[in-house]
Amino acid sequence: MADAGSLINWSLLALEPPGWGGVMLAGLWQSLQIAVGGYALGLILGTGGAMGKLYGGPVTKDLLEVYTTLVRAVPELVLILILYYAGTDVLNQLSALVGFGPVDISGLAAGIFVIGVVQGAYSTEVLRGAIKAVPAGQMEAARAYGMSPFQVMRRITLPAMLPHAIPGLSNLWLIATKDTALLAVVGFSELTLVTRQAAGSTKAYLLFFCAAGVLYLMITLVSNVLIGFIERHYRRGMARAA
Amino acid sequence: AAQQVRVGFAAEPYPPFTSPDASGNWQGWEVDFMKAICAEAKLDCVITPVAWDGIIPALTTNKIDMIIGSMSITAERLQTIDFSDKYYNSPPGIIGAKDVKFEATPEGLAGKTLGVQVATIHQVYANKYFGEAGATVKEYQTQDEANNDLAAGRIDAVQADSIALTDFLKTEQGACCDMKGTVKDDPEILGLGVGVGLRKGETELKDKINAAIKAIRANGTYDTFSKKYFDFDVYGG
Amino acid sequence: MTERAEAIAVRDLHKRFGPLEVLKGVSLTAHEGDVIAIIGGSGSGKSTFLRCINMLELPSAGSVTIHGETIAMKKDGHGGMTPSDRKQVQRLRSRLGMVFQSFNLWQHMTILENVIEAPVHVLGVKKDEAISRAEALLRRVGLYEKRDAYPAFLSGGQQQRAAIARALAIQPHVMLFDEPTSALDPELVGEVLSVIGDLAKEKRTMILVTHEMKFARNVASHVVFLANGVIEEQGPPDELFGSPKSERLKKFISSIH
Amino acid sequence: MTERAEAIAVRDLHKRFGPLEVLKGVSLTAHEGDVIAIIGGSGSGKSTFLRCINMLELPSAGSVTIHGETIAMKKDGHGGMTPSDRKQVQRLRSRLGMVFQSFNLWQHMTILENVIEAPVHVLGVKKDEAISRAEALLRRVGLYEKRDAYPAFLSGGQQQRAAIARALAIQPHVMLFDEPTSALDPELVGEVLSVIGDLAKEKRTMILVTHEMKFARNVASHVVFLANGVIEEQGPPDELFGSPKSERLKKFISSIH
Amino acid sequence: MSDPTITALALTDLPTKKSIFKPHRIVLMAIAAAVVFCIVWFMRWDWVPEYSDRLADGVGMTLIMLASTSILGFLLAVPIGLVQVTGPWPLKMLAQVFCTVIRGTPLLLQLWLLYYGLGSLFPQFPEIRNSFLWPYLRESWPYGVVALTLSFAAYEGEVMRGAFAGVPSGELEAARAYGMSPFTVFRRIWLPRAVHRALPTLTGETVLQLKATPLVATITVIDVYAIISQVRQKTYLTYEPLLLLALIYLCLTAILVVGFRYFESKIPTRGA
Ligand SMILES: Nc1ncnc2c1ncn2[C@@H]1O[C@H](COP(=O)(O)OP(=O)(O)OP(=O)(O)O)[C@@H](O)[C@H]1O
Ligand SMILES: Nc1ncnc2c1ncn2[C@@H]1O[C@H](COP(=O)(O)OP(=O)(O)OP(=O)(O)O)[C@@H](O)[C@H]1O
Ligand SMILES: [Mg+2]
Ligand SMILES: [Mg+2]
Repeated sequence: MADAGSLINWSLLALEPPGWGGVMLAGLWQSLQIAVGGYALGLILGTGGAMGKLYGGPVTKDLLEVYTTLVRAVPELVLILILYYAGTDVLNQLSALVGFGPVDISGLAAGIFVIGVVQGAYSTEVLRGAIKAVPAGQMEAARAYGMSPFQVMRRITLPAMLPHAIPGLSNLWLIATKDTALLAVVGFSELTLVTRQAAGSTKAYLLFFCAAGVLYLMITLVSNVLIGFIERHYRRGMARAA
Repeated sequence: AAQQVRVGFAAEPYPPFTSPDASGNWQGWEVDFMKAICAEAKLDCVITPVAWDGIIPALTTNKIDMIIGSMSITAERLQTIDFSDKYYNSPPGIIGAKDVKFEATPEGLAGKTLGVQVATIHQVYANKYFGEAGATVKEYQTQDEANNDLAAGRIDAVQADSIALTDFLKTEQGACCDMKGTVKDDPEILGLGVGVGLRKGETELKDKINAAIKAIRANGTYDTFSKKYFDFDVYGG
Repeated sequence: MTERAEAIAVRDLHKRFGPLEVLKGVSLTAHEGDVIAIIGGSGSGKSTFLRCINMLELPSAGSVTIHGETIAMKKDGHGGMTPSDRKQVQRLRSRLGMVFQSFNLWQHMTILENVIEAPVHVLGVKKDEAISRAEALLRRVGLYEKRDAYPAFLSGGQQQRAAIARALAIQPHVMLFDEPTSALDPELVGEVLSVIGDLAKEKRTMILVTHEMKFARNVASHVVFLANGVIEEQGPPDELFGSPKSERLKKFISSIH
Repeated sequence: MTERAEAIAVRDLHKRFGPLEVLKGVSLTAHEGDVIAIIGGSGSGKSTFLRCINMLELPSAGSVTIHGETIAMKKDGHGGMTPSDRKQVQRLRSRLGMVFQSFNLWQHMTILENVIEAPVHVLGVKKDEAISRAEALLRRVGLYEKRDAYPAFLSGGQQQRAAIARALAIQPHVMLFDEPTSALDPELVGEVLSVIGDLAKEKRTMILVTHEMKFARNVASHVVFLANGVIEEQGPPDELFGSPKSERLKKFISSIH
Repeated sequence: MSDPTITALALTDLPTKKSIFKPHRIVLMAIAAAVVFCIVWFMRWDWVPEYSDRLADGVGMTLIMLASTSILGFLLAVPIGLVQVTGPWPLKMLAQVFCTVIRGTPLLLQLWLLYYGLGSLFPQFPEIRNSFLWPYLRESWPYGVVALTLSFAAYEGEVMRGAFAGVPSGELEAARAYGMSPFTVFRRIWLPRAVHRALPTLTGETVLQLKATPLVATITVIDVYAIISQVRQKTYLTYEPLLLLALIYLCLTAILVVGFRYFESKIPTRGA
């Protein structure tokens, strides 16, 4: 019953049906879209969150503290469930309240929203740490030359903190790509779920899960190469030793 | 334009009713059924895969508009959602390894491990009748995984819809096992057949669906596509 | 001496940090071409005074007039003041070239980018023009070759000279220096002081806080001795260093030498 | 002078790092009670010599005899040598108390644990006994109160004194010091030197590399001047410092003062 | 993963309680109290007593999973970190590949690969099926333990690599200088010192591990997450069980953080 030939049936991975390769690549594409979208949303939330935590009023600070504490203390899987069911529901009801009527949140948008909110808390912390690592004198000099607060932010604070933020942000990107897999638990058709469907339909569990693993690993490895380039580019102003 | 309706499917293979194929499309008896009623009721139906254990919350929180997923109409579910009239009915069955003989009764299953899918009538039934009588009930996210674990010898029996089980027994993997019988009825738990799950209060949609079911049964469409899959009357008594 | 225009006039400046009153009414006028050296013990409020001039520190009371334009202030709720017109502050700041003790060059920009940053993004000078001006300035402070280097790769003295070029680039009415050499190793102090000395020779208006008494004596037209939040004594350098009147100043001078 | 036993004898030691020959045949004998100071310019091979004695650096040629026992060496394939008996090296090392420039206290242990570590785990002394001996040693270097503190909480001078106690705890035949004070702030140097001075007074055999010429002159019985990998000159301190013969040493001494 | 990233991902410090009673905080807390009241009053919580026993069992399972996999993972992380620093190169490569693969793929996928992939392979071999291991291989928890352990080992292995490499060579040299054998140097100095250096990251890694445990519910291990799933399916409630679940994890994290802080305060770490 267990001979190697029947264990590995490579034709199952063919791109055209009856191979499942095409479906898996489609899943990969979904995963990537969510990862990119969620990461970008997270960055936006994180930038705002970091600003709020550093320069905001006391109420803003406390609310953001609650946000980052909750997200960092509760498993992603649980957050994803809560956000997927409750979060989008609340969004819907809010927009209904404001008078836009219920918005039709597509699966993709919901996935991006869920990953984005989780990533937002993480990036808040990463960016806050990075901004705090920029010496205050840098901002002070900018103010002394007549820059407006917005200019100081855009021209000095943000670019100056990047070298400090990039290692953390790179890790967050890798986490975002892997967290998309959790959406399988709510039935979202990303790579892990279509892998499970393919495996379930063909009973070639090992083959498909390994194939998916290779795809995820490729994302990671390619990302690492790109991150290396970015890091070298942005660290060029840093002293050799630092 | 036709009214757009998001139809929630359990995001997993559940042959012969719904299963994804290698080109990323869904196929099976329920897919044909859905196409038939949507055409009849002039609805623009979009298949939206959802995790089975969250399919009712997905309906109540507006992620989908109806459930076509072999969901039995039970009193318990009716507290939360609404159903159309039934569109098929089949009794729950129990399967197990060929070389182990036992009956599909509480006595027969005592001391055995029984797999069921979560959030199904089978889960409730198995816990009540077999769990109490000394069987270990193991709950799976998907039917497919329960079947898989049975074939792998990790569990001794699986309770599920007898049509789905029969289909499984026909597969290469299912060759390990045979049908041990159907379980004693309990309409309270097992319900009154399978219906389309709908949000409460959406009577307009419900009326349309009910009318469509009646129509396709009357005009022979139902029997036409059923013949492709079954050699018996799936609508049941 | 002809009557020269007033470059900066500070009137009765007070500054409180919580319970601590650091400046207790300081008035100072700098005419164009003046080089004013501010000396005083550590903690006497020299930096605070300089930072109040360009509102990096908000004064608690008093007024600051730059080139005839007084910064409009209003009371805030907590017994202090805030500028009533943010835009005005930003505009007036761009007429003051501040050089910090710790350089504060922007680390993510090359030296040239540091120098053109404020002209381009605050004053709206065109980029080519800003660059050609910046290159002239860098040549002047002897850093032309380093224009594409990042600050972290320069010595302290080079960084401070770059910071001076950056301050000069906005063509300020007044240059403000806060101990520009005290973060430098002794060998590097000379190169920075010689650049500042050149500026003084050109009759550029400058206010400088310094601990280099010999240098103050050589370049300043006027020396102010700050002690305990007030101007204890002021006058031409020879007079002040040669025949100090107050006991405090005498003690301070003897402690330095 | 009675004939004292030989504590350490190094014969014709060579050490090569790749193409660089750091030691070019150095011989040195220390009798019991000798205090030998090794001086020399930076990079002259002083540390390397000391490290060759306890085989932290493997010599390229030559022999090391500790208390009459010569470390058995065999040729390795690459023109160097390795000890032929690892156990012998470990045993002989435990007779040499090395004190490093950068202390190298074990940061995860308290001072007391640092001191008893080698006696208990190398020499097999019973723990209670090791503790009571260690406490005596700590009292002697003035650190008894700090015995339960972790090294990171001690000043550099205290850490170095703890390191000396640690080295003494194995009751070594010879103490080796490699610039024990050069990582210390000037104020802390004194306390360490006074501890070493006391050891010298007790006639403990010591070899110390040091930059503190005055100290070397006071405590050493014999001074060795290393230059360019060879012993350029050696002798009693008064002779060596008072009337240096070689040009190199003269230059070295004048550069130090 | 660097230290700051871990603190960005996992709660490692509770908000300090200094100045809780600022005016705006009182208002915020009043609002929070009102929200909590609404949640308690207007939502359905009647199911809690019925499930409390099972929830307790679930929390127990979660904690067992956390403790066993963290400890096993840490034990595995030590050799993984060590061989990456010392070699020999085949082991070094192996450890690096292991870390890259585990850290580069989702844990959920690893779990399913082990449970459904390997799990469906084993029974095809009668030797395995008849072996004494089969009763365990039939169960699901061993797969969960293995997957979580490997994951912890890979992440912590990276930390241990840094910790081993970061032990100042002078301290090792001092140990050799006093006659310690290579093994004694490792046992007495290098290993404890590296563990000591790795301790500060342990809080974060453990909280991350706690956050990973609910994944085992997807392979039928009955942890607290699985119990809450049962509640959701039984009661058809969308929000209440998830809120309670979040609260449970919040408390577990807080307990972990407090526990670790107490533990850390016993071992002073300053400087290097
Ligand atoms: N932001 C601040 N908050 C509270 N106190 C401050 C602040 N800035 C300065 N001070 C206090 O104000 C006093 C004057 O400080 P200032 O920096 O102006 O002194 P200084 O004359 O420049 O001294 P130094 O020569 O050391 O630079 C000091 O006692 C200082 O502690
Ligand atoms: N491990 C090594 N590999 C290569 N070269 C080395 C090594 N250790 C030392 N050297 C070289 O050997 C020479 C002597 O070094 P050593 O440390 O013995 O000098 P030193 O006399 O102790 O100097 P210092 O007073 O600066 O400590 C130096 O040129 C040094 O660069
Ligand atoms: Mg100052
Ligand atoms: Mg040396």
